[in-house]
Amino acid sequence: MNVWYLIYRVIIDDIIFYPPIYQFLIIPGLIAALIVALIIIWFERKAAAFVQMRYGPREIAPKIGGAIQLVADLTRYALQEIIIPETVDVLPYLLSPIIMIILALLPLEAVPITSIRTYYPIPPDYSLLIAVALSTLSPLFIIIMSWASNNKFAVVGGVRESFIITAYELIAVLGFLSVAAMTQSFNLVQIVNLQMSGKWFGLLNPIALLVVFIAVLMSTSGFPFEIPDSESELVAGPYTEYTGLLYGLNMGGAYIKRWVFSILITIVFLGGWAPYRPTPGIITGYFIPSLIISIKALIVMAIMSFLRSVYGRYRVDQALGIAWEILIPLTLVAFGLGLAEAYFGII
Amino acid sequence: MVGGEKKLISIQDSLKNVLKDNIISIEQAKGYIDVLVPTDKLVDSAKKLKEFGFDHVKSVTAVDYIAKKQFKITYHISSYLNEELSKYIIGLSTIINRDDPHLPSLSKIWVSAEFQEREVYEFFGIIFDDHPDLRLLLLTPVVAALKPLRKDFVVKEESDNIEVDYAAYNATKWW
Amino acid sequence: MSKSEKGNGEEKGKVYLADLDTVAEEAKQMLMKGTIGKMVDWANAFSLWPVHLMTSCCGCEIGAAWGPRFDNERYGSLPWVSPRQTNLIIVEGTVTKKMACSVRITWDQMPYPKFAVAMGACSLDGGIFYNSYNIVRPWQVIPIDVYIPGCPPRPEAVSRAIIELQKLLRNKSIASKWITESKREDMKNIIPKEDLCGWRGEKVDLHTRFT
Amino acid sequence: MASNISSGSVPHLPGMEVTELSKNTYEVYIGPAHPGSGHMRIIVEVDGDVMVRVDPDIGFVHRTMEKLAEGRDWIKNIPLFERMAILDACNITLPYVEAVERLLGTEPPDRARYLRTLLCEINRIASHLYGMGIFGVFLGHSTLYMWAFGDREVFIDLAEQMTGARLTHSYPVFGGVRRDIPDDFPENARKATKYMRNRLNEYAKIFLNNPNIRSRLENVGIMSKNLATELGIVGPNLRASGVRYDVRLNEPYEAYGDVEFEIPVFEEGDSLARAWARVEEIRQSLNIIEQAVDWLEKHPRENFMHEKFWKTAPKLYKDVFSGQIDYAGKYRVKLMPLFASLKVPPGKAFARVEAGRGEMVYYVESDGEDVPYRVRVVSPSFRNVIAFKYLMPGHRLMDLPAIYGSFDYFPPEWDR
Repeated sequence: MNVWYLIYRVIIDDIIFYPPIYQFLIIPGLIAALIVALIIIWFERKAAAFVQMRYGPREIAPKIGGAIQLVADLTRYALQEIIIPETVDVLPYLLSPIIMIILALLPLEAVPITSIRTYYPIPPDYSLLIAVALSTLSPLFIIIMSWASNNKFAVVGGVRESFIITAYELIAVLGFLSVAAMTQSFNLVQIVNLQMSGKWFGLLNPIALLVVFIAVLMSTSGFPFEIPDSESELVAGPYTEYTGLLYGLNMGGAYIKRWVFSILITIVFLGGWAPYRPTPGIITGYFIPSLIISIKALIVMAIMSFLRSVYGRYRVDQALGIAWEILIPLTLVAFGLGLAEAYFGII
Repeated sequence: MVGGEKKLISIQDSLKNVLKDNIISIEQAKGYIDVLVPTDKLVDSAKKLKEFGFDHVKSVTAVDYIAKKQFKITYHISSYLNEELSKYIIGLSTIINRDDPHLPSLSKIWVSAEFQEREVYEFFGIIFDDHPDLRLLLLTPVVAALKPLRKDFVVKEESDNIEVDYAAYNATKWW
Repeated sequence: MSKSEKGNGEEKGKVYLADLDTVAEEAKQMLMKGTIGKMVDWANAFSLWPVHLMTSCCGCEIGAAWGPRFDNERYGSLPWVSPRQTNLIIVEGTVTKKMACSVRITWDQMPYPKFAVAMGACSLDGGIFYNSYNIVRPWQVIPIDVYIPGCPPRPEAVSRAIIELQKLLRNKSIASKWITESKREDMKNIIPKEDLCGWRGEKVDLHTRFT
Repeated sequence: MASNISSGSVPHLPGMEVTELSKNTYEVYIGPAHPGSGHMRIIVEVDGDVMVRVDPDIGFVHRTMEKLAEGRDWIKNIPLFERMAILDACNITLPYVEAVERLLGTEPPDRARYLRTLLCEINRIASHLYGMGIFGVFLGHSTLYMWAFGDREVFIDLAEQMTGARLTHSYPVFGGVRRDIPDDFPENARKATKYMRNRLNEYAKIFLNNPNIRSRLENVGIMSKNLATELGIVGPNLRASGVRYDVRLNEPYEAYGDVEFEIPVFEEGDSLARAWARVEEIRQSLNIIEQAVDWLEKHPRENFMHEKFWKTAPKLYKDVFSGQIDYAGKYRVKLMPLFASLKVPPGKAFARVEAGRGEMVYYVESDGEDVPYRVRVVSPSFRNVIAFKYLMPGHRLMDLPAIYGSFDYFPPEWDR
């Protein structure tokens, strides 16, 4: 036993692979989210370009098809001048993007990403409920942001955001809970274990998956629900007054929110680490399942991004109508379907 | 073409029937029929023409005859709904004094004249009485004060040798 | 401590630990000298986002330049909606006296480092409207980096301007220079904003810069 | 600043006067540097999410063409007026040319009439595609924008082969056109029309029949037949409201009396009908292009200029048309020398054509000099702008782009 080995073990086991840190900062947390944002934004632009008979970003690195385009954009944002207009409410204006990005990542602390007991960040008994509850916090700071900006476009965007979060929260929560009704458990580990046989809940209860998918699109203002920052009448919505790094944080926040929801969808509906059975050990028990979940979630996000090139955006009252009049009944149907499947023992 | 000429004459006759003694002169210009009426009978003539079927204004044109010290305002009107009338364009014109240009507005009769009257107002300084919303449309107040389309406002003449005086540009404040 | 007494009577009685302005300035200077300066130049070169500011008819060719056939997004350039998040103005042709104020305000709303491209003969010297009573030259309104001649310039010329601006950024590192200096030298040739926006009849003070 | 200006009778300016708002409303300034406006400003008073007062504030691109025209030679005004809407250049300058021709008393020869018709229709398609692309991006549909702008390049290429310029063709001149088409043009034109017909079906699939877009456009901005007439709306917007009026039909100019086409008329009058009207018009324009190209192919090359001007043509022109030099379409185009010293007989003329966005109107007055005495231009966009004031109130703020885009705005055109 030499000292270096001990230090190495401490760093690996107790710092990097210490579950709260690992899940918050590495995979599927901040670093993975950044890499995912890099891939997804590149994919979004490239896929749109493919549909639109163009090349998309290319000249920055022609050999890899301009894949590092976001690095340039982020570097520019990070080192641009930060303008703080005289009319804004400075403290909330500065703090809310930072708080938003932290809160957006917070649900990952509640999500177990392996079935090995030593790698749970928190006891997983009610993890689904806690994750969903935590995910509803960050939109509040978008509203604060828009109010602090003291700009008409931002305020209107914030009002729209608040309309939409009230609509989608109910749908997302009920949609996720329909799975809890099926399994009679809020335990995400148990939910994944039940899907090990290949009967993913996305296949058993496709209505719930669809409803949650649409709710996530609404909450993260993806097309066709890009309403709070709808550019053709509200310049950039709640983010209108933000410059440089703060705007980068905002954009990052939106993507992280979508990323967190994608991970939840993956675990609840798409079998989590399903084909793979984790065995004890850091690599096989923690690293590989987290990687599998990330890749599945990446595919979910790619589908969400691709919708940009097919749809325009709905009007705010239409989106709310879709939410309250169509999706909520549909969620109840999904809930009923889940109960029925549980009753007849299909699971 | 001969048939067209005949029709034009017949439309002139029917115009004379409609407007009766409002008409000072009626003349076949190239592409439209110019009907000159006195200013105080402009509104009356417009009402009669609207009843006759001319339902929109194509253009409100003011021409500055600086030598005669008068403006001529022409409302080019035509019809959308009446297919027969839509082949003709009538220029309902009136002549006003250049020094104190006042004119009754026709935008209550033809809503389509509203913006065009605003435009004539800012370019010529002609005031349309009873206009619902007589404000500037295209220009800034400073430029509009010059009344740019009047003939006594002269822009720099065109020449083949364009002289650019950058120092002068920097020195002058444009407004 | 050193510069705490700036002379204004209002600031007496306040205690300064250090002059944040000078400290920030020094930190900037230090940062910009090494690799970070190069990174800024590189990032700006491949991320020239023009703001949506249509001033005149050259906008048609701008549309075509970012359209499928000429696709300027290849150079990492993406038309963006709001001035606060962009770093490039493309002045598309004539700037009228009414528009000049808006151009200037948009320029002021953008964060440094920022660049301007003037497109079309009208933006050089008035073009076909050189004797018009309602136009200004764009170089009187904002400082221009690259001019594109033509009436209207072809979309290829717009791409060329983007490439020229990239070359300026990479070879002369103008982006990092402007971050350290926080202002441009050639602003002195510009008509003051009070004159540009005077016709609006209001007190225009949109000086929102924090530094 | 404002105090020392002798503003005289100029009291106030849109957007700058202080207006008292009722308690629950607020004003939003959309433009001029706003992604949803282009080169104009729309001042909107909003109550909650509903617009209650809309005030278009235009003139940000006013380049004083009417005044400049009074100081320029007759022929030099053609490129000047073209700058109103460079994407629709032939249609925009054609009525000026026609009005001056009426004053001169020169009728263009048949070949010139067909050539003008051909370029007008090519321009109309390009202009409609431009409008549809902008409309798409207003609704957040970037794919339509890209597709429309990509397909527009096809027709811009055709126009370039024909005239030598992408946008600013200056093609119709007094008494004829500037030059003839190259030999391989008919083939390319047929290829383009075939391609475009297929593409239009795909547009319908991805945009007009897309449920998402339909729900945005249906029953939005309904303009009844009477309202459209009252406001004097022009072009496809008028025909989408059920009014059967098209200058090509009511007062056929150039070759439109000889070619067969239909005027698509829609009864609904909403934004979707206005979008469909453009698509159907593109179809009709493709038909006209094919007919015109057939005619041009069948008839031998003859002079494309009125005799009066043709007499003064450079030798190169005459050599080409007598068959001594191969027509390559590459030689430098020279104008007839007579244009330089042209003086137009005194008189007043009025001309209208159907441009891409609607009826284009010129009033030309000459006093026998080498410059016009007065040229009055009323462009289609200028007559459409009034619709925003009367049509938008009552709709939601998010309907603003849906209505605004459906009118196919082009501010440089209405500001002149």
